[in-house]
Amino acid sequence: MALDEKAVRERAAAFLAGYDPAGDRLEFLRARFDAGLAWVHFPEGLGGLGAARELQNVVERELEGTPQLDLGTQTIGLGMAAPTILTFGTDEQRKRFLRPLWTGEEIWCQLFSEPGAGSDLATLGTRAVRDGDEWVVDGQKVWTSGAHHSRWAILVARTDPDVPKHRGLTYFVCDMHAPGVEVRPLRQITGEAEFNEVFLTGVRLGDDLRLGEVGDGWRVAQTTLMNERVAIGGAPVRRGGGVAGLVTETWRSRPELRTHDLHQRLLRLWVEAEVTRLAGTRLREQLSAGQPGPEGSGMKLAFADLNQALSGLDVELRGEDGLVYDDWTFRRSDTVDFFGRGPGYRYLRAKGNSIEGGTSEILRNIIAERVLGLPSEPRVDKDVPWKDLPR
Amino acid sequence: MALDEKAVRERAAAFLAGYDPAGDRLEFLRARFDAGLAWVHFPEGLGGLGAARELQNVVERELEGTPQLDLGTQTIGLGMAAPTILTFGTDEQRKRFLRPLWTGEEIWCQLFSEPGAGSDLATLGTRAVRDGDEWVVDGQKVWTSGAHHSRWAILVARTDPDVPKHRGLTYFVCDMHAPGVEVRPLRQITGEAEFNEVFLTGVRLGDDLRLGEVGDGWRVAQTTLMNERVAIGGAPVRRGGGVAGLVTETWRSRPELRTHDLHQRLLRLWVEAEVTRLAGTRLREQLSAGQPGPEGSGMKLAFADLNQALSGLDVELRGEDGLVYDDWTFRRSDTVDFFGRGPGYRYLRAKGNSIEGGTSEILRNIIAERVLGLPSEPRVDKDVPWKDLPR
Amino acid sequence: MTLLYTEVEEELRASVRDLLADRCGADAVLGRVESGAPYDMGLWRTLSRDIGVAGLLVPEEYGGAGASAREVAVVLEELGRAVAPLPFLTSSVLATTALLWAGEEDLIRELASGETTAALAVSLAASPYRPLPETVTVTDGRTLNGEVRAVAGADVADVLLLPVGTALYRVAAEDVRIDVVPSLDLTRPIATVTFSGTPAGEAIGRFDARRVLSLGAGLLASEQLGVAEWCLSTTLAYIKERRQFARPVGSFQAIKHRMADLWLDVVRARAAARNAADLLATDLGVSDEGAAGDRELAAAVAASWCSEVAVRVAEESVQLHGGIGMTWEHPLHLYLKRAKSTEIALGTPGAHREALADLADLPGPA
Amino acid sequence: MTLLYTEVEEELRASVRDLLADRCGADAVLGRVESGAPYDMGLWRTLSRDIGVAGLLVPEEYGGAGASAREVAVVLEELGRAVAPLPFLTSSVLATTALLWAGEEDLIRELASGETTAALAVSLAASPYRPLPETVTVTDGRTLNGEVRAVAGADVADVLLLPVGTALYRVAAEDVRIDVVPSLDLTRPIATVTFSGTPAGEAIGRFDARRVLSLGAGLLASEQLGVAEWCLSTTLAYIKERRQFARPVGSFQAIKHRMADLWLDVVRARAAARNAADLLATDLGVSDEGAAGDRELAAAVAASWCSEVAVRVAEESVQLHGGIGMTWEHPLHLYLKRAKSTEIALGTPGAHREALADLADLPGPA
Repeated sequence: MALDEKAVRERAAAFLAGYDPAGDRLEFLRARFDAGLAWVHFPEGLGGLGAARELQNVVERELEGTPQLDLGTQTIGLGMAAPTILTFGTDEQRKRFLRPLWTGEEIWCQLFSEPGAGSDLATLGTRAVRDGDEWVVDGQKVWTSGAHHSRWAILVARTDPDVPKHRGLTYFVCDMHAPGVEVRPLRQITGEAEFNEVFLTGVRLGDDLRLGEVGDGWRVAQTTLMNERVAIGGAPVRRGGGVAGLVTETWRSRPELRTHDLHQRLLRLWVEAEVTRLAGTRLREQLSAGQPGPEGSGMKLAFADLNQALSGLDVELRGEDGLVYDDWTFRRSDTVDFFGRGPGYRYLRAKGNSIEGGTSEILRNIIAERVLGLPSEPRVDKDVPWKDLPR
Repeated sequence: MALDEKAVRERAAAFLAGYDPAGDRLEFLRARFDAGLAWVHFPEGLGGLGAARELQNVVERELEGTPQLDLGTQTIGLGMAAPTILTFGTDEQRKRFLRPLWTGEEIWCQLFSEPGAGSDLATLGTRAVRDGDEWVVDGQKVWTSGAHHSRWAILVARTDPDVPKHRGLTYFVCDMHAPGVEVRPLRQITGEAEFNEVFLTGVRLGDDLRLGEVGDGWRVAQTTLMNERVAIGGAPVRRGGGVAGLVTETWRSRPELRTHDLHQRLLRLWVEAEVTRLAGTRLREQLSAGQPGPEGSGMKLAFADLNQALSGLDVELRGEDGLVYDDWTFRRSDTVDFFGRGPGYRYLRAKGNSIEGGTSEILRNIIAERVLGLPSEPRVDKDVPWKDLPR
Repeated sequence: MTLLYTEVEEELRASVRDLLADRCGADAVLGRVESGAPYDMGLWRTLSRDIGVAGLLVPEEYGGAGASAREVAVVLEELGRAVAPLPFLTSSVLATTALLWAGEEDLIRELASGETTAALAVSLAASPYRPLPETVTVTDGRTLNGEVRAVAGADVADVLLLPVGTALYRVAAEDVRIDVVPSLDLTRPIATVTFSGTPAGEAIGRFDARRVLSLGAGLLASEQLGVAEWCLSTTLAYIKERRQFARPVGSFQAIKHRMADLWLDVVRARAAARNAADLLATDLGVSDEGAAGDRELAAAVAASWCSEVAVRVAEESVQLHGGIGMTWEHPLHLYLKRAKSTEIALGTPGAHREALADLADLPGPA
Repeated sequence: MTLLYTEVEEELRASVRDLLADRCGADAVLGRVESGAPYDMGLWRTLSRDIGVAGLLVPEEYGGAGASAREVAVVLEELGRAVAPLPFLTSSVLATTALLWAGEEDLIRELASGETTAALAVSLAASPYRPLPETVTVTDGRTLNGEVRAVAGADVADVLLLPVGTALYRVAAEDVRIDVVPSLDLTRPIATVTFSGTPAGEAIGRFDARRVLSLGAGLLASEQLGVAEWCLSTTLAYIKERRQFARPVGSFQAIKHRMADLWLDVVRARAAARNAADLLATDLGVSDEGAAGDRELAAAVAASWCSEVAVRVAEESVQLHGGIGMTWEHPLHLYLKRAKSTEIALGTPGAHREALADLADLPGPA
């Protein structure tokens, strides 16, 4: 029988009684993992207790004020790699990867997108060719955040070009320290480089780094991507918070900027932000009531639109100050900060919201087909071997 | 050598010297046709002088104040049937039909759309089966304005179901007095019936009523439709005219209705109306400078959007008065009046602007493909015999 | 508080929907609207007797169900979904809350049973944020003179409740003239109510226009949600079936993307309407100032968003139905007309947004 | 009057476009913007010498081309299309018209040749419809003190023209401090100009801020048109080539419909920009009141429409380019930044629309 709320709280309390949170941070986190308090819904021995997912909140409340994870750099590992390893990894792989992933001793990145395969991820061309007990990987990946300080990557590569595109893919864990892995920062329109291009040249990966069956990579990747979209736009916002909050702050503090045109547009966007926030709240209620509900796909779409509209208004309403940018210096940024910098930065960065993690166009397709049940378009690429697709 | 402006003016003056415009209206119009002053660009003997099209304006100026055509009921005849008969008709057909068409002695209507064939006109199912020197027509047409007082109709029917849809059509002149033609008014959301359904049951048409070759109906129909789209949205508007004019009149005369929300929306729509008007003016300049320019396809689209937005604002801004409708009585209306009735009527009627004469969706396809050169979508209906198409 | 529907609410919805499916189908409504009796008072009596909708807001001690704005909102969703010509909004929501807050008791009992129907003699276009126009005067001799235009539900009301200033008067329908005018909304016609020397009697209590109309607007958002949902699902069904170019119209990407956007608007409308209903559910007892601001804010947000969404979805539905959506025989136009008229009712979207200048501290230019 | 381009205008366009294609390609511009010298003054001298753009508005008697706002607008379209970092708007349009209307002659001759460059010391964000903020004062002893922020073209100007009230002063660039700030628009950076005890001399003439800025805004619409056209055609080319799902991205209907709508916006932007240029072309001599209203109206319409269109097209272009449009190496971001900054320049779209309350007799609420 799974543990209930009381039992979980007791475990957390017992753990805290045995370990001093003021001691070594890493030791504390390792011990917390070993006590099954990393992800309570994971199995015992893998950071969990086999409890219900929502009981994680109980643990978080009990362990408030103790050393925490670095969510900025661990996002990919925690949000995407971990659930995939749990679902498709062998026992050895789970044992090997999950603990240092969770403690942050090993950082993960994602090698999915390619210059020629964005929305149409399944058409990717990075090749993995079997050579005895190893795979030799050649290709180019792009939009990889954190690649330069990652120990591991989740990687999808083509292992069979002779079958239709969805069927010839295999999913690997890529050793980012392996010879042939080259990481180059990719500068964005904001001036900084949040992402990287990753060139893979004759990279040798042992077959024990394969996740799932050969040819089953698309299905494995779906697990990763589903977890990504739940993560984006899922966080609760208070009324008048988020980007809307930043704009209204300026609005309230600078009455000389106000015009009726700006006022009406602000009111309209404020209403949209508020109803979007309420829809997010309702979605979370549905999730915790065990009604998964299709609204999730829409929230990312809504937030992207809203952030873009609000950040655009923000630049415009500042007038003279909107003509200024804070800093164009080229530098690597290790985490994204949608709020920390100036209005010009926020405006430009928000443009990425409708591209990264599934473009708004792809999300509309998904809503139309999977939520509304509208028929798919005629497909020209479904039954053609990948190597014969028009390029 | 074609007649120049001076020569055309002299012809018009000479005609006017010989006929008293105060006499019998019909006699006057017949004589005007016979003098080649109906359409100067038509051939001699068919209402024209073989002159340049734009010289028609010279004639209209000279003959101002004389009996005029009834454009309300003659629209289809003048705008669509006449150019098609001129282009594809035999000499006999031209002689037979053009004169009474122009004078208005015979009214024309259009039998194209069907309940199952709207945007996809080429999929129409009304059958015409050859029987000796005659064709027997069975089917149902819809959205036919003026059918109940029409003498003739232009009709597209399927003569060969075994070839792909665009290839099995033939174009006819349909005798609206023939047995088997039944006209039923079609009531619209405005309460009135501007259009009709036309049921064709065993209607026999002589082969001499065929326009163009058997199987060539699609090409013939294109001529008709091209002329239709030039007609819609082509008329010049003065600044602040059209639907925008009606709204601003209310706005100016009723200051108690004004709010900042309405004001900002009105300003925005007024700007859109003005730039759309200017684009129309520019288009007409291009046309008369002999640069046909692709902008024409866009004007209908723009006017439909604008009329809908403006008429919607009009209802809303009137508040209490916007809750009222002028008259729901079911009646047949012989012509359309986009301006004459109340705001509720205009709001509802404007909804048709983006459907009739090519939906806004079809117009966007046309702009994307023919103007912008974007590739067409994968087609599933191009090479399939009509009878095998999925329904 | 929850933005979800409770089990009780879902049961109530199912009962109302079943009855409306039986008795208030599209053809029935379309047939009624041009008859002399657009309102279906037979159905109204059944709904009141069997399901008790007329007394939902009325405390049990006065013979009502003692339910809250949350349940009312669910009923309004269903009535919107059916564009049902029934006096629920006018009698059981607006008139009933006015009476409850005025401290009236006897008439409330009658309304709760559905046997008697009342209407607030206020223009349907009245905004919570502007003083009511004073078009009727009370003379010393306690008679009423003047007229109120655009009153919804007046033609089926037995009793009219007339606010004059902050006082509420009760007038029998037979003592006034009621002229129905041709209304854009065929399923909720409006009328001009004329008082000429009409006996007024004592005021029956106080009337707080802002509070009543704001609550009405916040709940009307749920009706607009119902309208939008019917349009969305009807259009979805149509474009899955309708073929052009040998494909379902709903397989064309431009159409799919528009439907996805509309769906997202409706998802947010549902959250906004539920939020307003939930907060308004606390407004049955004594009003307290702090919470009143939250309620008004929630009502304003829901009213402005849901009205615009209902109109947008109805308009897009007409377009995506093509020609058939322009015909009288297809019920879609009833929804378009309802959505568009209701956009004006109890404050336009713009009026509700402008109220946020105060309610959400977003001040306009000086 | 015509809204079409004349043959002379098309020839001028071709010369400018050819030269820019040679000397001002995307890589060249991208390389410059982070150098110490974003403006390409070498190219500017060539354009002035070979094509005479610096003196377009200057009458022939002062060594100019004696052309009109119509030709200026064509040049601005091309400069917009290339996001060319050149002081045409600031020196040859704004400063030159200010001098012409002030009745100055000597400096005009120098500007006409392109040898000398001037800038109006006014914030680029200044609106024609509001009084200029008075941040610089003239003391009795004829010295200037204060600063003007967000001045475009100041860093490459030899001469600054400073309005104080209705008087225009001429100041040598070496007598002021000019601090370039990091600007959202990389191709038209702005600077703070500081006057501290700067000698002012006599005012050189009168300055009519509304007239100068309204003309500037009306012509800037043509630059925004050029920006929008480049974005539209570049995106079209990209989506015809770029394949996803084994089809060109531009064959997906949702994308096609968006492109059709953008195209229609640009078609109308062209008509509006041409109309403004044509009417402003009559404003080189003495201003007459009646026509001034028409000119201001045309400028306001063009400015508000074209700026919004430029921003919308640039934003949609980034989206439709997908990831590549988010990279620094693709020149698209230069256009997005130009469009967005120019939206603020010489009156926001909203400021121009609000001016129509008077210009088009569309009064706001009391």
